[in-house]
Amino acid sequence: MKRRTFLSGMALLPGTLMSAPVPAWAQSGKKTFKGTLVVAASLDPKNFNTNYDTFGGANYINFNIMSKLVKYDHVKNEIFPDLATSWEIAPDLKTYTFKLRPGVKWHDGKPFTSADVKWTIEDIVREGDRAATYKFVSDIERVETPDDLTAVLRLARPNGIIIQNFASYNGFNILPKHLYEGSSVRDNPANLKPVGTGPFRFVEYVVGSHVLLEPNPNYYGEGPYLERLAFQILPNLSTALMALEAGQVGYVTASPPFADAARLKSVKGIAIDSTPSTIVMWFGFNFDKPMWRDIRLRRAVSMAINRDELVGKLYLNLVKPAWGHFTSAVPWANDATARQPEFNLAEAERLLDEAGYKKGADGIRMTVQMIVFPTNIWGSVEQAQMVKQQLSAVGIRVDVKVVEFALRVEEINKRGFDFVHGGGTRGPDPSEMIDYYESKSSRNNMKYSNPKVDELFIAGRASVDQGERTKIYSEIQKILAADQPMVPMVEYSYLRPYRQEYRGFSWHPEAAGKASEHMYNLVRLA
Amino acid sequence: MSHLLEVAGLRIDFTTRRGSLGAVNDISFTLRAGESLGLVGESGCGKSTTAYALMRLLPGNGRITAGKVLIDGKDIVAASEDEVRRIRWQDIAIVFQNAMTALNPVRRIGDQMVAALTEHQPVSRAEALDRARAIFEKVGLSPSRLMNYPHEFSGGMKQRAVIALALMCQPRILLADEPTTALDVVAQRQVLELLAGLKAEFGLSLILISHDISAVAELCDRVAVMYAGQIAEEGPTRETLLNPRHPYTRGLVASIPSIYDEITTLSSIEGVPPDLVNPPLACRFAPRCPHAQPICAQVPPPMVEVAPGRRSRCHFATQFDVLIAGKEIANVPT
Amino acid sequence: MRSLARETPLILGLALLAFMVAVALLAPALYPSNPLFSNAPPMQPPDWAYPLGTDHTGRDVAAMLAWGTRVSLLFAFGAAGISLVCGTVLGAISGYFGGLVDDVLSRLFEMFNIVPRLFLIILVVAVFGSYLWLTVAIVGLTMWPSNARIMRAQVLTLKSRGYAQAAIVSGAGPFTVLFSHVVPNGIGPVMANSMLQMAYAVLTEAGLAFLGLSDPNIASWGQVLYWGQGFIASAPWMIIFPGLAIAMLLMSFHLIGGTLQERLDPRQQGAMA
Amino acid sequence: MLRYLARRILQIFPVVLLAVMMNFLLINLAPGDPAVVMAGEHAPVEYIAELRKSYGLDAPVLERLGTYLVKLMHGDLGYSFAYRRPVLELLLERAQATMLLVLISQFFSILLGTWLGAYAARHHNRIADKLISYGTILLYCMPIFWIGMMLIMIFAVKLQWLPSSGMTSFMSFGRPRWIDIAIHMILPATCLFLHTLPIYAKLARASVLEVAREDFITTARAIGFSERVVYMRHALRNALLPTVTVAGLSLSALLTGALLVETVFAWPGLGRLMFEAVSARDYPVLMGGFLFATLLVIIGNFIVDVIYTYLDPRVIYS
Repeated sequence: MKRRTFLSGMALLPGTLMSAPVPAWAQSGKKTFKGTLVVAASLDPKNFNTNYDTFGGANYINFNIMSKLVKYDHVKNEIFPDLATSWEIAPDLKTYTFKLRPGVKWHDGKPFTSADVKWTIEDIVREGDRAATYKFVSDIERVETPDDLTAVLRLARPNGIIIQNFASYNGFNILPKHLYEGSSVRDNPANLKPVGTGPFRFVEYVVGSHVLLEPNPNYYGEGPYLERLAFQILPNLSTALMALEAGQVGYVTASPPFADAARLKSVKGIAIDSTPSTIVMWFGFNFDKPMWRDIRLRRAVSMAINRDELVGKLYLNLVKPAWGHFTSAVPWANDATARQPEFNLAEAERLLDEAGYKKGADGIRMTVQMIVFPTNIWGSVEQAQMVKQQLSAVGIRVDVKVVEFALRVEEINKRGFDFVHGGGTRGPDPSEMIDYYESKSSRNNMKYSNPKVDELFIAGRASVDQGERTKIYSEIQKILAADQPMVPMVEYSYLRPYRQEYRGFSWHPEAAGKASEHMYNLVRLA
Repeated sequence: MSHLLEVAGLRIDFTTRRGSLGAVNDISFTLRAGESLGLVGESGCGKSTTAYALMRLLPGNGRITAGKVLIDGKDIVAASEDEVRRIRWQDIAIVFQNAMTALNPVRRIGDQMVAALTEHQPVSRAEALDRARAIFEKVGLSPSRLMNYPHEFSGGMKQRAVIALALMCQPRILLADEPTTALDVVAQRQVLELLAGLKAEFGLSLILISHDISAVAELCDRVAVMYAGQIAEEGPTRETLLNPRHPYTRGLVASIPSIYDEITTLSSIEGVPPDLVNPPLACRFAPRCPHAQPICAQVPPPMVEVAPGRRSRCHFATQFDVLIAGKEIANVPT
Repeated sequence: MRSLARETPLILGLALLAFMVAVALLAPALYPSNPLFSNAPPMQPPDWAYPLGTDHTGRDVAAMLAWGTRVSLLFAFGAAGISLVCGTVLGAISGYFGGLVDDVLSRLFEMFNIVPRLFLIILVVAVFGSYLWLTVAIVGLTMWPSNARIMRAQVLTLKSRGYAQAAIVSGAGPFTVLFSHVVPNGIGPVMANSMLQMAYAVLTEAGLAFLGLSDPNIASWGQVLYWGQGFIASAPWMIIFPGLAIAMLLMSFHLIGGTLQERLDPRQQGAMA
Repeated sequence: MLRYLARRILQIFPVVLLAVMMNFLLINLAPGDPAVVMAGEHAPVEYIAELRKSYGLDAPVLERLGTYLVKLMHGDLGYSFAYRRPVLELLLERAQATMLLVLISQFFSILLGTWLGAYAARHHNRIADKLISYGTILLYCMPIFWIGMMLIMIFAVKLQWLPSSGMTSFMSFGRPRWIDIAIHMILPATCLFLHTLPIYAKLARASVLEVAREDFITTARAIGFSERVVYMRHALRNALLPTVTVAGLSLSALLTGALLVETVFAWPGLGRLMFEAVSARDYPVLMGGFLFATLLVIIGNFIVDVIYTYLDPRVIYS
C-alpha cells in the first residue's frame, strides 16, 4: 500500500523532495575507484545508439554510459529520478514539466541542458515509426525549454503513463545534441564511441571481444566505485559460466541453466541470486486458423498443460507457474483471481471430443506446429519440448520448429503455425501488456482481437490514478482469462551468478531507488 | 692371396603374404682383390637381392637366414648396425640399377657426393669438393656441373654421376647393379667402357650384376649364372660362356647370336622360373630343362667342381656333352 | 595368425560399426517411448536404471544416444552416399570425356573447394531450417568434389586399359564403357575416401548441433552434446558419453577407411621387394 | 615467377568470379529479409520498404549482383547492415584475431605433426608407429569443440592456469598487450592444434613411407647414413610436398574450423563474425567473409607454389 502512494506521489507531486541529496563524498570532492568488474555479455553491442534501432546487445551497456530522464529501480520496480529531478503533470495529462539536474556534464565536458532533452525527444518524434523508441514519445507534439534546466513536453493527446514510458527498459536515452545535431543520426560516429552522462565513460569497443568503460568522476548519482568496468562478449553460455568459475568474469548477464544452479552455488567464490522478473513465458494460438477460434480447444490445451511439472522439471521450482495474463511481480496491477483453468486431463479430453477432434486409431487427434525462438531467457526450446510431451497425453502431436531470430517475423507472417512460443517483459507497468493483446500491435503474433480489450488499454493509458488503473487492468485480465488467447506457463525469474567479492548489483537492497537493472554504479569490491 | 669378399652358404628369405619366400638359397662365391665377377640370370633370380645382402641393405621383409658374408674377413651378417654403416661406401659401394631415381632429386649432386665422403672421412667440405671435382672429371663429367640438380642431367650423365658418387670414398669393392638398363645403346657402351677404365685405373674389385651377358663377357674375369635363387654355374667368363656345363647357361648363351656381338635382349627360355615360395624339391631348373632326366625331378643336384675354378649345379655336369647330344647316359647318378 | 594381426584394424572397425548398426536397429525395441520425453528425474548420474544418466530435464541419455545412433548413421551413409554418387558420376564424366566438359566440371570442383564448406552448410541450414534430411543432403552435396577428383584421376588412367579399349572396340556406347567397365574398376579409392567422408559427416552433425542448428524433434548425439555443454561440471555424463559415441563411430570409419585406402589406392601399393 | 603469378591470377579469376556470384545468389535468394531484421520487430511496413530502398535491396537480384560486382572492382565491400559500419573495416579487425590463431596453431601442427609422422614412418609397424597412428586417429575422432571444452575444464576451471576465453584480460593490466594475447591464445590455439595435428601426422607418415621406398633412400642407406639422417634429412624433405599442398589448401578450411573454436573460447574472430552474420542476414559481411576465404585459398595456393620451388628444384614455373 505504501508503494502505491509513493509511486503516485512521485507522479503527481512536484517538489524539492524528489531531488537527490548531494552525497558526502561529492562534497569532499575526491572519489576513489577500486577494482575491475568483468561482465559476461552474450551479444555484441554492435552499435550504441538504441534510440532509433534496436541493438539487443547495447542496452545493458548503455545503462552505464547514458542516462534517461527517469529509471525504474530493480529492487522494488519503482521509478527514481535520473536526469530529471522532479516533474509536474498538468491535470489534462497533456503537459509535462521536467526540472533537470543542475551541474551535469557530458563525458566530453560539455554541459548537459534542456536543449539536449528537447533535441533527443523531438528527433525521435521526427523519425516517427522508423525509430524503435517512437512508441514512447508518439503522443508528444513538441518540447519547450524555458530555461536550461526546464523541459516542458506538450502532448497531442492526454497520456498518463509518459513517466513510466520514459523509464521503460527499452526507452530512449538522452543523447548529446552537440554531437548529433545536423548529422545523420544513424551514421554518427558517436554511435560507436558513445558520449553520455552516466556513471561510466566509454573507453573502447573491440568488436566481438569487449567493451571497456572507466568511471566517470563527475557522476551525479551514487558511485561509481569500480576502477574499470568491462563487458566481455561471451556468446556461449557455458563458456561464460566457466569463465565465471575460473574467476575471469565477475557477473554473467544470461541466466544459467536452472539445473546447474545448485552446483554453481556450491562453487567457492560464486553466489547465485534469484530475482523475479516481469517476464512471462507463454504460447499463443493462431487465430487466423479457424479451429483455434473455438474456445473449447483453447481451454483443452491449457488444461492439458501441467505447469507444476514444467516448473519442477525445467526450473527446479525456482520460478513460479504463470496462472494469469499479467505478472505477480507487480501486485498492484495483478488480478490473482483471473486465472487459467487447473490442470485436468480428463476434462481436456472431453472438450476435445466435444469440439469434434476424436482420437484416431493411432491415438492422435491432430498434429500441430509450434514455433519457438531461442532467446536469452533460459528454457524456451525446453518448454516447447515439454509442451510436446504433455500434449501427447491428450492425443495432440506437436511438431516443434525452432526459428532463428532473423526469420521470426517472416515465419510468423506465414501464419502456418498453430502455437507460437513467446516470452517477454510485461511490466513493471501493466501498459506493457498492450504489445501482446492489442488488435493492431505488431507483436500480437496470435492475431487475437477483442475490441473491449483494445478500448480498455486506451483507458489505462489515459489515467494517472493508480486505483483507477488497477480496476482497468484487472478487467483486461478477466477478459483475457475468459478468452484464453494464450497459455501463460511460467513467471520467469533470473538467476544471477556473480563472484561473491562484488557487492551492490542492481538487485541488491542497497540499489533501491539508486540503480536500474544493468547499472553497476553501486558495485564495489568487498 | 686371401679373398677380399667371401660369400658362403648365403640364404635370404622374404616374408610375404603367401608365406616365406627363399629368394636366395645357399649361394657361395668369392672375389679376390682386383677381380671382377659377373652375376647373370633372368629377372627375379636373386642377383640384386644377393648384391643388396652384401651391403645388408635388404628391405624390411627380407632377412639373411643362413650363411656368411665376409668382407676382408669381417662378417657383415653378424656385424652391428654401426659397423655395417662404417663398412658401407668405404669398403663396398654400389651403383644402383636406376640412375634416374638413385639420386636425391632435391639436393645438388655435388652436395650429395660431399655428404657421402664427410660421413665417413674427417675431411673439410673444400677437400671433399676437390675430390668430387676430380672424380667428376674421371667419370667424364664436367666439374662445372657439380652443383646441378639430378634432373638437369641426361640419363647417361646421371649414371656417370651415380658412379662418381660410388667412388667418393674409394671403395675396394664396387657393386654395379644393372648399371646400363635404363640407358640408350650409346650411353650403355660409354658406361661400360667407363667401368672398364675405372677398374683398371683404381684396381677395383667389381661385381657386375646384369642380364646382359655381352656386358659381363666384356668386363668380367669370372661369371656366376644364377637361376631361381641359386648359382647354376660359375667359372671363368670366357670358358663358361663358350662351353657351358649347365643346361640353363647353355640356353642363355644360345639365345644370343654371338657372345661378343652387340646384344641388348636376353631371349627367354621356354617356360617360367619356379615359384620360390614352394620351389621344386629337386633341380629347380628341371621343369624347364629340355634335357631333363627322371632323376632331375627327384634329387636335388649338388654343386660339383667340373674343372679347377669351375662349378655347376647339374646332375650331368661331368657328362654334359653326352646329355645334350641326347645320347644314352651311361652313368646315371643316383 | 600373422595375417589375423594384419587385419586387426579392419576387424576392429567392422566390429565397432556392426555394434553401432545393431544399436540403431534395436533402439525402438530398447527404448520404445519418445527419447525426448522427460520421464526420469533430472540430472541423475549413471546408475542401474539409467546406465548413462539423465539430462537436465529428466531425459534418459542412453535412450537419446541409442536413437541418436540412427541419426548419425543416417548422416554417415546418407551424406557420404550422396557425395559418392555425385562425385563418381561427375568425376567419371569429367575424366572420360575431357575437353570442354572436363573444363567446366573442373572449374566447378575448384569453386566448391574455394567456398568455405561449413559456412555454406550453416547458411543453408539456418535459412531453410534444420530439417534432418535437408541437412544430410546439403552435407552430402558439399562433400562430393573430393570424390570427383579421385574418380577423375582414376578414369584418366583406366580408360586406356585393355578391357576399356576392348569394350570400345566391341561397339559399346561411351556410358556403357564408362559405368560398366571403367568406373567399377576405379571405385576403390573413392570408397576409401567415402569412409573418411562418413566420419566428416558425423562430425558435421555434431558441429551443427553444437551451434544450435539441429532438428529439435529428433534426438541426436550432437543435440545431447549441445544440451550437455552447460553441464560439464555438474553432469559430465551428458558430455562424455555422446563424445565417446562419436569417437567410436568415427574410429570405425577411420579403421575401415585406412585399410581400404592401403588396399585400394594404387599409389600405396607395391613394397620394395 | 611474376609472369607465372599473372597467369595464375588470370586462371583463377573466372573461378573466383563464379564463386562470388554463387555466394551472392545463394545469400540473396535465401529467405529472411535483412531490412526486417534491421528495422526491428515494431517497424512499420513503410520503413522496411524505405530501408530496402536505401540499401538497394529493392532492385532485382541480378541488378544487385551487377552493382555488387562493380563495387567490388573498386575495392568496396559494402556496409554492414547489422553493425552499420564498412564491411572491410570489420573484416580486417576480426581477421587479425583469426589469422593469428590459425597461423600459429597451423605452424605448430605442421611442425610437430610432420615430425611425429616421420618418426612413425621410421619405426614402421613398431610400437611407436602404432602408438602414434592410433593416438592421432583417436584425436582426429574427437569433435573439436569437445576437445575445447575439456581443455577449458582442465586448464582454466580446475587448475586455473590459463584464461578460459576471450583475447584480453581485464584483471591484470600490468602485462604488455602481446603477452596478454599470447596467454589467452594458448588454449584455443592448442585446441585447433590438436585438431589439425593428426592430419599432418598421417600425411607425413604416409608420404615418408612412400618416399622411403624410393631408390635414393636406399642410396642414402648404402652410403652409410644413420637411419635418423636418412629419414629426417633425405626422406622428409621429399615427403613434404603433400603436406605443403594440404597446408595451403586448408587455410580457408581452417577459417571455418576456427568457428567452433572461436565459439567455445569466445575468440573474437572472423568465424564468429560470419556465423552471427548468418543469423542477422548481414549480407555484406557474409559476402565479404566468403570473399576473404576465397582470397585465402588463392594466397594459400600461391604460397604453396613458392614453397614448392624451394622444396623441389624440379618444379619450375614460367
